[in-house]
Amino acid sequence: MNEIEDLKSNLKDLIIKWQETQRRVYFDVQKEDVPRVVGYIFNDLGARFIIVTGMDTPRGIEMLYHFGLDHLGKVVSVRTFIDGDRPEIESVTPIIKGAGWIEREIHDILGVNFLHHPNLKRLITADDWPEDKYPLRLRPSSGKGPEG
Amino acid sequence: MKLKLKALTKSPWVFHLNTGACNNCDIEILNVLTPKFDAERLGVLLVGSIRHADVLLVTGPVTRQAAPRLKRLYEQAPKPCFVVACGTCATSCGIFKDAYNVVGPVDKIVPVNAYIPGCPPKPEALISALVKLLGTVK
Amino acid sequence: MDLMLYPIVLPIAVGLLCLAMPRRVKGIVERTALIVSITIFGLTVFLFSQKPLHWMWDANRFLRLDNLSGFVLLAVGLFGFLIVLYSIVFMRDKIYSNIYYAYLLCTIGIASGIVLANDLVLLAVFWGLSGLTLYLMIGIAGAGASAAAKKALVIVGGADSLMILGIAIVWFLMGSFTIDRISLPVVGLLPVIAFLCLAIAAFAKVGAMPFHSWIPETAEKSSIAVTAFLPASLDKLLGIYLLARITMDLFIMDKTLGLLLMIVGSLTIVAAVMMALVQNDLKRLLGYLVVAGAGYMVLGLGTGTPAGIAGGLFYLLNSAIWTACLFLSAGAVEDRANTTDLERLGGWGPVMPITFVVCLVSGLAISGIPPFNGFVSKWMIYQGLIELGRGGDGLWFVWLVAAMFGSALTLACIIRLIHATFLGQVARMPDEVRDANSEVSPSMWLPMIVLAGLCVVFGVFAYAVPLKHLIIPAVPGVSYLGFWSPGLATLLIVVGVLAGVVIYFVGRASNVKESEAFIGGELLREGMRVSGVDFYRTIRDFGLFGNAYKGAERSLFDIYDLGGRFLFYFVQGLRRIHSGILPTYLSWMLVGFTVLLFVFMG
Amino acid sequence: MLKSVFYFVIFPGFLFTAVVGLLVSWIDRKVTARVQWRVGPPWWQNFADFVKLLGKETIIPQGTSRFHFITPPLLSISAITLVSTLLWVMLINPHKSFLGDLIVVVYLLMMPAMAVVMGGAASGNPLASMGASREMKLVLGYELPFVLALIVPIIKTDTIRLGEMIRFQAEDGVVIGSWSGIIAFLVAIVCMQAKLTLVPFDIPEAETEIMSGPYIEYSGPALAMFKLTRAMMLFVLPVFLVLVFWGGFGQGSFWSVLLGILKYVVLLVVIVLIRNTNPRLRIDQAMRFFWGLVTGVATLAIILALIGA
Amino acid sequence: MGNRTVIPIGPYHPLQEEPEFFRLWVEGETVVDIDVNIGYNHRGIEKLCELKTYDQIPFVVERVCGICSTSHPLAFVNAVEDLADIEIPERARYIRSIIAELERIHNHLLWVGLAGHFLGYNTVWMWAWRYREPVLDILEKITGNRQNYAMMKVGGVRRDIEDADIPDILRLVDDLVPAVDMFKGAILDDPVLHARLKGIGVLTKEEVHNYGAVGPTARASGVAVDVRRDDPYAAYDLVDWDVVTQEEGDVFAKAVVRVLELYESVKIVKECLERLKKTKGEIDVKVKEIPSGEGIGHAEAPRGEVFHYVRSDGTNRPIRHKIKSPSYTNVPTFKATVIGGTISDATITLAAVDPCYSCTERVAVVDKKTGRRRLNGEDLVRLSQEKTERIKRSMGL
Repeated sequence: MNEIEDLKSNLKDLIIKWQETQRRVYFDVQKEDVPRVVGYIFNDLGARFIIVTGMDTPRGIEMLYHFGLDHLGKVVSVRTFIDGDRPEIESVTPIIKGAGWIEREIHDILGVNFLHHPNLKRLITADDWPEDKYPLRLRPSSGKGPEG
Repeated sequence: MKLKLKALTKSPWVFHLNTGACNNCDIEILNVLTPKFDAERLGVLLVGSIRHADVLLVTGPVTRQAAPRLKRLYEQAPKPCFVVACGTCATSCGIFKDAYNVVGPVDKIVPVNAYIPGCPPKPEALISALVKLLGTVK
Repeated sequence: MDLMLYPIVLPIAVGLLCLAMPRRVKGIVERTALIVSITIFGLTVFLFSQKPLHWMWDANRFLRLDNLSGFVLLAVGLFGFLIVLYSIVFMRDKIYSNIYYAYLLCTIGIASGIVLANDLVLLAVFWGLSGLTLYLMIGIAGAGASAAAKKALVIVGGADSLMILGIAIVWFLMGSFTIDRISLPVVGLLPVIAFLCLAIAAFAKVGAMPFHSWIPETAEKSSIAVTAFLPASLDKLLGIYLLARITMDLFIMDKTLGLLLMIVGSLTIVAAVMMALVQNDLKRLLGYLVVAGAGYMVLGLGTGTPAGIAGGLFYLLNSAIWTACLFLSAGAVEDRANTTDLERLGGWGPVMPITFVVCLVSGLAISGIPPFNGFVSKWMIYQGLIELGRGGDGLWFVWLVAAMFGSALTLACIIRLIHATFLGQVARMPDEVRDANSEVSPSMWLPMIVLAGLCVVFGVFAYAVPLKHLIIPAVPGVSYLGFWSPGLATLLIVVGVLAGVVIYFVGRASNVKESEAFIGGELLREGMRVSGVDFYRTIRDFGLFGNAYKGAERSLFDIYDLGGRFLFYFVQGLRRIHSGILPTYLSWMLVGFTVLLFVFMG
Repeated sequence: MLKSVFYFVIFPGFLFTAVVGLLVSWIDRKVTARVQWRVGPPWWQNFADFVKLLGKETIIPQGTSRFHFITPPLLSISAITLVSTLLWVMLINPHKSFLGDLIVVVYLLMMPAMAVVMGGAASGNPLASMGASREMKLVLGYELPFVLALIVPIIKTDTIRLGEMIRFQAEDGVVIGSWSGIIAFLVAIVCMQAKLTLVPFDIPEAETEIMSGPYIEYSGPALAMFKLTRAMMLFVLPVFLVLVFWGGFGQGSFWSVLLGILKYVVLLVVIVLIRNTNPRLRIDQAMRFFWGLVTGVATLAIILALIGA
Repeated sequence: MGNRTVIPIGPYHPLQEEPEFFRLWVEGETVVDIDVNIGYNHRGIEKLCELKTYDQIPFVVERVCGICSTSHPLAFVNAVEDLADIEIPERARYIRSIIAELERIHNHLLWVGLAGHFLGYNTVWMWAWRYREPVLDILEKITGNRQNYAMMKVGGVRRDIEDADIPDILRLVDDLVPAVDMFKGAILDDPVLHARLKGIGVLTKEEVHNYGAVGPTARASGVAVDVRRDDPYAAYDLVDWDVVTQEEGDVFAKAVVRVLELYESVKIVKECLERLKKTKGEIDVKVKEIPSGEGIGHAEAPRGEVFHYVRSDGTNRPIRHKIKSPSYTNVPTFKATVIGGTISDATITLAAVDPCYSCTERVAVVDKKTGRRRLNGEDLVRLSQEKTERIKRSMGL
């Protein structure tokens, strides 16, 4: 449990809410703190980057950064919320190369603007997909697709 | 003319293209060539260039990105050539019917000569479909 | 026969006259040059039909036209005419065209002089003059070319002075300057030195390694018409003429020297083509091919067997034809595309069909693809080499492999050239060029077609036309040559092509459709273009070759630069010797004198 | 003249070679299938392929001229037909041989590869250009050891006439009866594999890398022509090697002809086996292989031949 | 500096079963940069996921990717069981492992074959696929289908393995071992293969960490990441097996890892089968309702870790279902492995991670009905014949 304790003590100023089960850890941070927290987990704890989940919720766009602490068998998820009207967040790609694609994808489907992303172009939506539609947004204007 | 058509039925060269399938159909198509099924008995070859193809074997629902490419490839293929929709997705979109990025089944984009349902169709079904398709050529 | 003087005197006189003409009357100069060159060509044809001829002066045969010089003279006349014709349009916009024609005419005269001269002194004079016109003509293209011109002057001129030394030794030994009276066995130190001096003069002129470096330089920097005329055709004719003269007439050859020639020849072939393989400039690439061609001739002459010598001479004629043709077509491309950078060319074939076909034919000819002339001449050289092997030379297969592999490499160069220039993906082209039918004007493509036609005729009717009338008479002792029948083979190939066409029609040939390129469903986009530049990069990346190429880029194999460096150190050394003390100088002089005495007396 | 045309078009030229070529490529496919535990196609499969291709559309890529695109297949087929005619005329009647026909054959054998390169270059497709570039590099690679290997029989039989080579081998024993002969023969087989662009030297086509390379844009009759050339080469090249190294196909007697056919079949099987037990090489590896190891071995063979081994 | 040429690979290219578009910037044959365009397979699931029930979703995620058609449902049920804190019966755990390992075996054989095909070594392809067929037969025997097994459900598995079948299955699995031995000998000792594969496309440990690469791709670089051991699910903590790693990180090491993993999988299958004989009981537990909350489940697919995140609000449908497939982080490593090699190296390197783009572009839709949909075959044949006629007429045949 060493790394988890480390995490807790080193980041205690930044952690807003902490949830822990036997094999899963979830904690919330402010969106400004994401690069620092993620950098700490990825570089200092040496955790494996798994993926980022983005979802549109009434509270705003929720982002979950999942990391695997494999030798402990734990998955650590960092949660943050972004204002749904002006979705912007610092990109973690400069820290984790592997996050490049998922951020591009979230940009495609949720319209989150990742600041300082090295290559924030379209990843999965078609070339002719309209610019301002985001399939996974809850807001009615974003609709089902270009037709709906 | 008749001889050439006859020859066509004896030597269908297949170009395989996946317009958004889950891979199963594609693997089964390759499977058709392998020792257990050995479609080369029937003259079937998998070719690398659309220019050599007689049969376009299309798998998967047609996604928005793939649709214009599918159309383009169909136009680039030398005629006479056949289009076979392989798998439930290609014939009817199947499980992906309502997905926002799926344009529709293959026959919405290009004319289809044969449909092979199944998820995925068994290699035997693929071979039998090919044989039936070629049997209709006269 | 006094008529023999005309090819020499007339062009030189008219040329000097042109030099004096003001720039305004450019049209007159052009026309005059054209008329004179036609006249000269007609004259050479006439003279050829009258051979053997000679012109006496002071009881010596001063000028002579025999079988060997006959066809070379003919070629000089022909090339002079074709190049003038080509230049009419090609040179129209150039400000220096007046002097260009003047030099061109002078060069024709001087070249005729070299070919006709039967006197070593006369030969040396014309030889020197030709070096001078070479320098002048290369240099007229402007600032970039003057360095190349200087290089040419230094190398050719340096070899020229060696030639004078060689002639001096010949005179010293034989007491005569008249070529047809001299027959010197190459045994002993002095004859060998004489031979080497004369051979080096020839090597420098044709650009055999290691005296080659001025040719690619010239090709790249100077005007294409100049290159096509001088290094590509005329200089080669003259140089090999000299080599043939000295090996066949002047000296009685000896095996070791033949070996030397063959070494130089095969080295030149392989090294030059390997260099050509990685050049990124059309003209420079062709320049290296010119050098490689010289290698074949030297190799052929070096065999000493009749088949080899005949092959070498035939190759000489042919190579002058195709290299000129290649350069002229390169000129046509440059005229349209304004560049000869292979990276920026591409896709010109459909736009310039004539140039493309001409270039292709001459390219296949140079690579020795049957049924063109290159195949026949190369094949004669191979035969000479195999004959040599029968005669007991153990290394014959080395030369054979060098020659055959060299020809495969040449083919590779040509393919790259064709691909990068005429085929492949279309590079950015000016729109007005792309839309219009952009073939160059007839006065430019006519000479090219004539030359390409010669490539075909000399190949298909190799025995009936060129060999029978031009080459065989010039080589004593060619009794029997096994010839394949190129005519029949050509016929069969044509039949084969026809059979293929029939198959096309059986399959529905009318059933043709145009479609965009197949890129796996995507469209051809910017940047998806395999330009000629990287065609053989794999070879370049090989460790061994990589180092050699790097060396070549730093001109480690360039005798001019090497000489420059050497001279620098030499002068440094001399400076140290220059102590200013009189007795030291005196003692050096004494040593030198002793050496001279030893050489000439012993 | 008319007789030559007959030789050329019917027997032993175009028609004969084409039919036999398509048949032996069926053997190739069948043996391959057997090696891979498959049944393989029926014997007429290649004929069906050929006829079918004749009935298909010809597609010309945009921006290229028809002429440049269509002619290379014609040239390749006529060159290979000429080679076949030459070889068989000499095999049947060695007196027809002329001086230096060996060199003619070597040059003509290069033509199909050239045609492929030209065709690929004319396609205007970057992948085809890539294939053309690879094909040309491959030609450079194998041409050197191939010529070297051919020098051994020249030394052994002291002639560059194919007819005399046959006669010499009939009288004084075949070239591969000696060590140098065997080594040179092996070198020639490797080069032949590359000339046929079969695995491990199918680098120019490399279907899974550059989608059949130079052939990518070819369709219909033009493709049929290239395929036919390939089939004919599969017939002609081993015949050439049998002639030069292995004493030809014998004259007249039934058994000697049978023996000749057996020789050919052995070579064919070797080709098929090499092709089925190797992965494709990279182009730089292939060139290193040819210019390094193979050339070295070939040189060794020549040295052995010169000292009489 | 030469100029750079773009060599397009894809989107429809014999190298890959699925469409994706690589652009290789090359100088001569040397690759200097790579760009991957995907999106051809993007079908779009996540939007409609919220409408589907937990019982239906396994059938959908099965079709995320045909070859990982057990791993995705497995990861999903793991996630839901994590969310709802469900313990499944032991027998179900063994069956899950058996199916997952059989899938790994057929997938690795598939990869070996395809790798051979990509290298032009079709014999290997044919042989590997020949030995793959019995595995598919076993799976057909157990599940009723060659692919898409529909075995996983929340709380257990759908079908049982009959005791009577076990000896047959054991025999078929035993037969595999000599075949794998043969491959090991024939492929891993082939000098030409060594020349083609060794030292090619090397992925360092640092890059594995940076890109978050998983599965054999990571294990070949000496990073022993394997969810089966790290966060055990199914029966992996009940049986004895090893994680295979290699240190080199090149394509050859990836091949070695896969071939050696075949042995481990055979071992696991056999042991599970043995234990299955002794374990009686239910194969699933009844799941009444899914509480609100969030759950994470992962499973080791043949290509690496499959990661599912499920958010529930207490209804019978998830409000968010996130799927991460192994290729999603393995594919971007091309940027580290392909550059500097030749085009030929690039293609085999691309194939070496066993990329799966349908996975990568998952986002699929749940159908209203579950299971396979077979249309009436006769109708379709008739339909197709009519269509053929029509097309023939229109083409003037």
